[in-house]
Amino acid sequence: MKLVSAIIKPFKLDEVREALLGLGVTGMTVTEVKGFGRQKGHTEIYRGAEYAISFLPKIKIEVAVKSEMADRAVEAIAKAAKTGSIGDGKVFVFDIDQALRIRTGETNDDAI
Amino acid sequence: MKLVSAIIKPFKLDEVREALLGLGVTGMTVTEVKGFGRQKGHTEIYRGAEYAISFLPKIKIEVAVKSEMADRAVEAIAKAAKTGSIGDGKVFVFDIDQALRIRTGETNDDAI
Amino acid sequence: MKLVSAIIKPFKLDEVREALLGLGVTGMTVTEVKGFGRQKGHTEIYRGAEYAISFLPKIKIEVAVKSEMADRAVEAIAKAAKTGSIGDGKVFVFDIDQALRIRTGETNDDAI
Amino acid sequence: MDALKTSTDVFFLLMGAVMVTAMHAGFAFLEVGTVRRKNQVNALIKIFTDFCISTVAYFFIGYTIAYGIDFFGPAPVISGAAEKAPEAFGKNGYTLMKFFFLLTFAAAVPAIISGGIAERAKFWTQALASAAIVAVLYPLFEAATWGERWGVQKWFEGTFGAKFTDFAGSIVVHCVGGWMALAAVLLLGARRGRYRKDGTVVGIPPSNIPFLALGSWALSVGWFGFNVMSAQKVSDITGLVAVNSLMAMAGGLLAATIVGKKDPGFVHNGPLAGLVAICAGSAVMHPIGALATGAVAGGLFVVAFNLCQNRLRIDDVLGVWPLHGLCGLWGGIAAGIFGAVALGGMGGVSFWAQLVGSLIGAGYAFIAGGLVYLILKVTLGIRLTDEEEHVGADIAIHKIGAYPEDDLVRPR
Amino acid sequence: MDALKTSTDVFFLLMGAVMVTAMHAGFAFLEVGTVRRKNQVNALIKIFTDFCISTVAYFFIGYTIAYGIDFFGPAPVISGAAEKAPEAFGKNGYTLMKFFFLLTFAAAVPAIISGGIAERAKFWTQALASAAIVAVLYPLFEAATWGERWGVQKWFEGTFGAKFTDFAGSIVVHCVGGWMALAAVLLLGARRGRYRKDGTVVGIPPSNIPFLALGSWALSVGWFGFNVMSAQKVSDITGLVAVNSLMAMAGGLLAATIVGKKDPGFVHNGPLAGLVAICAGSAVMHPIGALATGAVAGGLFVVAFNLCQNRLRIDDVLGVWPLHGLCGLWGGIAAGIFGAVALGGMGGVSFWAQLVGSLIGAGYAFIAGGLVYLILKVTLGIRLTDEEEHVGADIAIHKIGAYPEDDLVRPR
Amino acid sequence: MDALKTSTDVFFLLMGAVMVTAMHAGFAFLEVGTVRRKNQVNALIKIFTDFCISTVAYFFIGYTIAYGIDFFGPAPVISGAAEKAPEAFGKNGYTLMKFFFLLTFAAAVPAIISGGIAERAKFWTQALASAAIVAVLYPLFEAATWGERWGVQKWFEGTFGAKFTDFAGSIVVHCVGGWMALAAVLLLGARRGRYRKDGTVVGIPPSNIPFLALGSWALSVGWFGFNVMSAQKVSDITGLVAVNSLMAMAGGLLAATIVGKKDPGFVHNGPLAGLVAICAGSAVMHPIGALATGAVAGGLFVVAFNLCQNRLRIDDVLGVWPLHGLCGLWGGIAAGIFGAVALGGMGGVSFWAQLVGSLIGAGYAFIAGGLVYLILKVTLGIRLTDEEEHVGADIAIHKIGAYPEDDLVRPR
Ligand SMILES: Nc1ncnc2c1ncn2[C@@H]1O[C@H](COP(=O)(O)OP(=O)(O)O)[C@@H](O)[C@H]1O
Ligand SMILES: Nc1ncnc2c1ncn2[C@@H]1O[C@H](COP(=O)(O)OP(=O)(O)O)[C@@H](O)[C@H]1O
Ligand SMILES: Nc1ncnc2c1ncn2[C@@H]1O[C@H](COP(=O)(O)OP(=O)(O)O)[C@@H](O)[C@H]1O
Repeated sequence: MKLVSAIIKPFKLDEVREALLGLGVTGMTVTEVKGFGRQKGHTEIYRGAEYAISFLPKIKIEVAVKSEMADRAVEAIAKAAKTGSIGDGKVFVFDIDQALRIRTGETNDDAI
Repeated sequence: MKLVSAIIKPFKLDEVREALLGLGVTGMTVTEVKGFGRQKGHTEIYRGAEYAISFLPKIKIEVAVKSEMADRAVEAIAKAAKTGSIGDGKVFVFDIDQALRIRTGETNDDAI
Repeated sequence: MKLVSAIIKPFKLDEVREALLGLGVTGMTVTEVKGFGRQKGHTEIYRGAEYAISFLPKIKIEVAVKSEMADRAVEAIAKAAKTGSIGDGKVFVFDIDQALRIRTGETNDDAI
Repeated sequence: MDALKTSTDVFFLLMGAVMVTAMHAGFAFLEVGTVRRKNQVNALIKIFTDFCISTVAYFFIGYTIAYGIDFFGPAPVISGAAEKAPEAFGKNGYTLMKFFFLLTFAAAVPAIISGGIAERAKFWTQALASAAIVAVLYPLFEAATWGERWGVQKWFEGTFGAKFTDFAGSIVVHCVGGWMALAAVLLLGARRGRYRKDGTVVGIPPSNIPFLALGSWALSVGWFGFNVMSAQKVSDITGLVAVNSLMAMAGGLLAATIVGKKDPGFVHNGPLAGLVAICAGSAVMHPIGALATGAVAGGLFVVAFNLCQNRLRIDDVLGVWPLHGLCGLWGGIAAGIFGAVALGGMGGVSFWAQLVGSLIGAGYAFIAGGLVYLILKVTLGIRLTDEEEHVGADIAIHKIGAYPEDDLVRPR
Repeated sequence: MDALKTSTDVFFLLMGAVMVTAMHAGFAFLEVGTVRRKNQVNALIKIFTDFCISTVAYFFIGYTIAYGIDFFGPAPVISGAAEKAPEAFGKNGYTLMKFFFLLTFAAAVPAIISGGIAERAKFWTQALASAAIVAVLYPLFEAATWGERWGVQKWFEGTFGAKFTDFAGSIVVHCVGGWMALAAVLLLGARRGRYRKDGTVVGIPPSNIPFLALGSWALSVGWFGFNVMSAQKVSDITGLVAVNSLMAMAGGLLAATIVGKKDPGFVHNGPLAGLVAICAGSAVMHPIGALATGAVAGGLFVVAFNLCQNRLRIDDVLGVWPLHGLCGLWGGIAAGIFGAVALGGMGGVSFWAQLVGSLIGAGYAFIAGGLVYLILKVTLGIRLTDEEEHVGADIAIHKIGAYPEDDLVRPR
Repeated sequence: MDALKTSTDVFFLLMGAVMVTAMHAGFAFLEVGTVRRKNQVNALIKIFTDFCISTVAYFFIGYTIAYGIDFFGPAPVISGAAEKAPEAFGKNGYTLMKFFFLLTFAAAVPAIISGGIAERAKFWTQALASAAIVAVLYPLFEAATWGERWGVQKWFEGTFGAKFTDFAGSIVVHCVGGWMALAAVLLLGARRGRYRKDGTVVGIPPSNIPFLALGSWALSVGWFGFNVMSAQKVSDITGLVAVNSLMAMAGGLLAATIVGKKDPGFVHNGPLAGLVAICAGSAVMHPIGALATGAVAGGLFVVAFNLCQNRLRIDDVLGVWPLHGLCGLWGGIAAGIFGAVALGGMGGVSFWAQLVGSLIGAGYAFIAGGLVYLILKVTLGIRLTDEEEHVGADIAIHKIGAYPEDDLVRPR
């Protein structure tokens, strides 16, 4: 199994979710994160003092898939999350050693 | 070393923590995440407009353990986090390449 | 490629970021997490009832780097994040299977 | 001259009514800040709705019970504008204005109860209880004391040499509200997870101290209308009532701050404790007596709250029984102590009259409140289901949380 | 005696002015709570700035149009302190005080509009529109009705047997504000992403129900100054106005709670709907008529808001057209119904005068507001760019968000 | 007639006292919104506690210093109810009421200082400083000016041909508070991390703009009680004071909005700047002079705040020295300019008397405040430890944060 982990722009979340559901994926886990990269933050000003907001809000989507599905998942995410402008984000894929569904005790491929 | 990463129901956090402490684990890291899966969200209504809350609040617990301990950790988590109803969550195990304790510089098994 | 994942004290974030930038790293992703470990939490009291705050606020920094850079990244983080007192945190390194930059479609080493 | 007097009286009472109405916003925010996030919307709606239900109940029934007058005649008559309008209505709609002023007191009773039963009471049954209390149970006691009906005050005068004095309602409003709340809280039971099996308390943290503080400020500021305007006619106004209220407020806060170790929950209830206690005797005490009365109330609140929460295991969310029930009781009695000429007071009060009257008030309220909530409990049910309580009153009852944008982006 | 009367009048109007000024804080928080987090700062600044711009506009131009008097003479003259000050200024600065009181009404018009055009209007063009409305367009209608200028009221009296009655501004203030807002909202267009291509609505969640509730309370409490002090002289005060306002508020809340299924957005707009509707007839109705007027308004608001949002696809963020435009219209007409002697009212009103006057008010406002916003649209532009709307008015206009510390730590 | 007059006076002062008490809630929320989340609870408790400590200090000592009268006699005497009560107490507890009214002014001084020393001052030493200031240091200056004691005003009259005019306290309250705060802030030192080694400022972001705005609104609305009721008798009321306050508020906001580029911190302090400046001359200026006075103050605040923060490196958290100290000073002087008959004013003021009196006020306050805080610094210490400052005053002093539920679930 693989864990596909994508950092995307927050407003793309719904589209990416739809794309994954379209592949038959049934679950995913989402985290609010802050990203630092080529896309630059902005400056806020309050009473004459400046605040550099260097980290930008991003969303991390993690989805565990069977190994053979990983490529398709990466592709689907990349397609749905793409705007073409800086800051679109990254997709990383990791190996999963073991998986377990807590409710049923099913393991590995059956668990996801 | 292995990283055991579990997605659980938030109100189970204390029990899972106790279970891990019972195994001799001394540290863990917890993240608030949102989960999408078989367990369905709900709909809120405000002044005649509907809002679908499709992502549900979940907690991700990550705990780094020596390889030989991974199975017991998975088991302990699964037992403590189980309610038997949909949405109980998953446990994933990953390989850790290297580990380091920042304070002391200890590495790998000594670091966790 | 490797994913270097560090749990650090929140007020060290800026220094760690500078250290990583100094190595030529161009991006990273940051998550607010809660840590449990040797460093103990504190107790709050409200109207005669106590609340144990056992989890402490921590920051998780994730940075994907080329494999040959991993050691230097770990070292740089450890140096910048160290205060020498309990709770400084950990650095873990994971293998990345694949990487993709969404905007351009570049993959693996080119993607990070 | 008389015209100016009457119209100034109406103006005077209006300002009182407005200030006490603003106190209801204070009740709402005190509760919003104290409950958990998942029950904030319900706290807000409950207080405002119960105020409006009280308005209707007191207009059609309650005021008539308390003062023997009704408002079913045509507008020119009840407002005193018609030439031959009965004197009882006054000119310039004085009696209507008085109705409004006194309604804001009556409606405080459900608002007090609301704070005790928070986070687990059903919405419409609570609304029904409010209606019953403001239409009938509260006015009965009001009639006997302020309304001077049925010879009760005559009996006090005959027996103790002085009427039962409750200038602005330590007993009539606060003590009655607090003891009714106690009955409701006991019948309702503690919130899920409030006590462990071994009986020790589990802290349920408040959501928002600034909102709680906002509520405390709104209540404290409005209270000057509650007390001073209880003179009901501008000619009877006295700076003494204002300063006594001020001193009791200060005493309450300072004592609660010290005894309560600067805990924000205690600090912000301290002035309220002092103000609850000073209502009864604010027109008869010396300011230093008022300071003492307030200080005792502030300390009493802290001690009684802890006792109630940790020992008696009564899950009174905001602590309305210690605050209104016990500090109110103390206030009724304190009027008989510090009102005495020997202690620099104005005199004309009897310690025994105060003690007996205060205890009757507490007892009556506990029984009357108990009856209402018991009947509702066995008929319609007064408590949310476990599932509803778990998801919170906001989603369960109102289908939306307090911060919908936030919930959509980051559900908790 | 006369001196005391005048000074009490000034005191009376002062309290009215203060209460209605506090209502503007209510407008601000009602909007803060309803908009998204990224537009909260702008909501706050817009309301306060427009209030101050209105002050200047009404002082230099507006009041003179409405009442034919200006304040350019020296202070001793305009305050009536000088021996030979013209009577029109009154003693004790009475007319200045009246200016302040009526300004707080005038400034309500931009505050009403603000709620409709929220989250996408440009800052300075809106400020300009406020100035134009308060300096000229609102005072023109005010002159014709309250100012009794140009024989308009004479015409009503001649034609219908009674003047057009609008005691506290259901039409002059609320209906006018609401219909101007409708014009502005239509010219501005819906917020980005508000409607799908198929025309169905996308819910845009409010950010903060407690702030919304705070706004509702501030408005409701202050409203008693709006209505009761509209007597303008303490000798004309009547408890009837106060109690009618109270009953309409209660009716509005209860109806909105039931029809709106306890939705906090409806519940907290309900009392406002009732109060908007009672302004016109608060001095002529019976309290039970007021209860009915308020209840109809509360229900009307819920139904009209849904219609407006889901069917007509008008993106009126706070629902100010249903609230002020429609409930105001209903209030103008209701004064002609429940004011009748047959329904227990004080009489002296004509249904037809009310109907015609109310419709004229709505029509005038729609056209006048349309003109202002049309001219601004084609000249300076009234809408933020898409990019600005996306990042939010706070960052775009004010360079900072509502919770800067939070944003630094956890940008959203 | 006389009876009605006195009782109306008491009513009048009561409303003033209530409004200024509400301003203290404004001080609290202005500070809550400006400080970081970890210091919000302390801001709330500090303001409320200091108000109550001030009450006690002013009752037992301060008022007697300022006006030479004490309240240790029995209640019937000090309230004027007894037949032979000395005239000085007035009827209907008038003098008690006046005490309350003036207390709310006195207590503003610690509230002002509180905003400057926020986020790092110790709790009980600050409480002690408040007591000393309100019991002694403030009343001394008050005695010399408003109390007309010790021939100081006679000297002004003899020297400059007019008394030193400070109708509602630009100097007596605000300037004194602001310059005492400056001394305290200097002795306390900047917050940890406020300035880099090279002296450049590090922005410390405010936590909550809506709370800050709420504070600004509460202060602005209550200020009409501060100014208008400073007449102290209803017969001396004038709409001129009300409208001048309004115009200065508008001028202050508009100037601060423009000079401050719509920054919410500047916008919401603008009306306060205008109102601080108008206190002194509100009874003598023409409204257009008041507009100008307010506008200068609004601009002055923005410029001085930036200077103070970026150049002088004074870490005055809320900017109370620019706001109260400098705008107050300007207000004292402005009364001597715009009060002149030549500029449409009422006359009777001397520019030189105003200049000298204002400077004396600033100088006295800086020295007196400096002494108090210096003594406390070398004895008990006035500053939290670094560790306490780091975890925040809430946890360090009150053992709980502002959002306990949130902290439990998601500690920051
Ligand atoms: N080396 C990296 N390791 C981890 N996350 C990264 C890395 N580089 C970029 N990111 C994440 O991807 C996001 C987008 O990257 P950025 O460089 O701004 O644009 P792009 O993906 O278009 O090149 C960043 O905000 C950050 O969250
Ligand atoms: N394929 C997946 N990848 C990552 N996280 C998942 C995946 N499937 C489920 N999850 C996480 O597990 C949670 C529970 O899953 P769900 O399908 O609702 O119930 P269950 O675990 O009982 O089958 C989800 O809310 C989500 O956070
Ligand atoms: N076994 C572990 N697995 C995952 N995270 C851990 C583990 N042990 C510690 N941590 C994280 O590291 C943080 C610091 O650990 P702690 O034991 O407090 O101090 P130190 O790192 O100095 O030994 C913890 O708060 C937690 O977030």
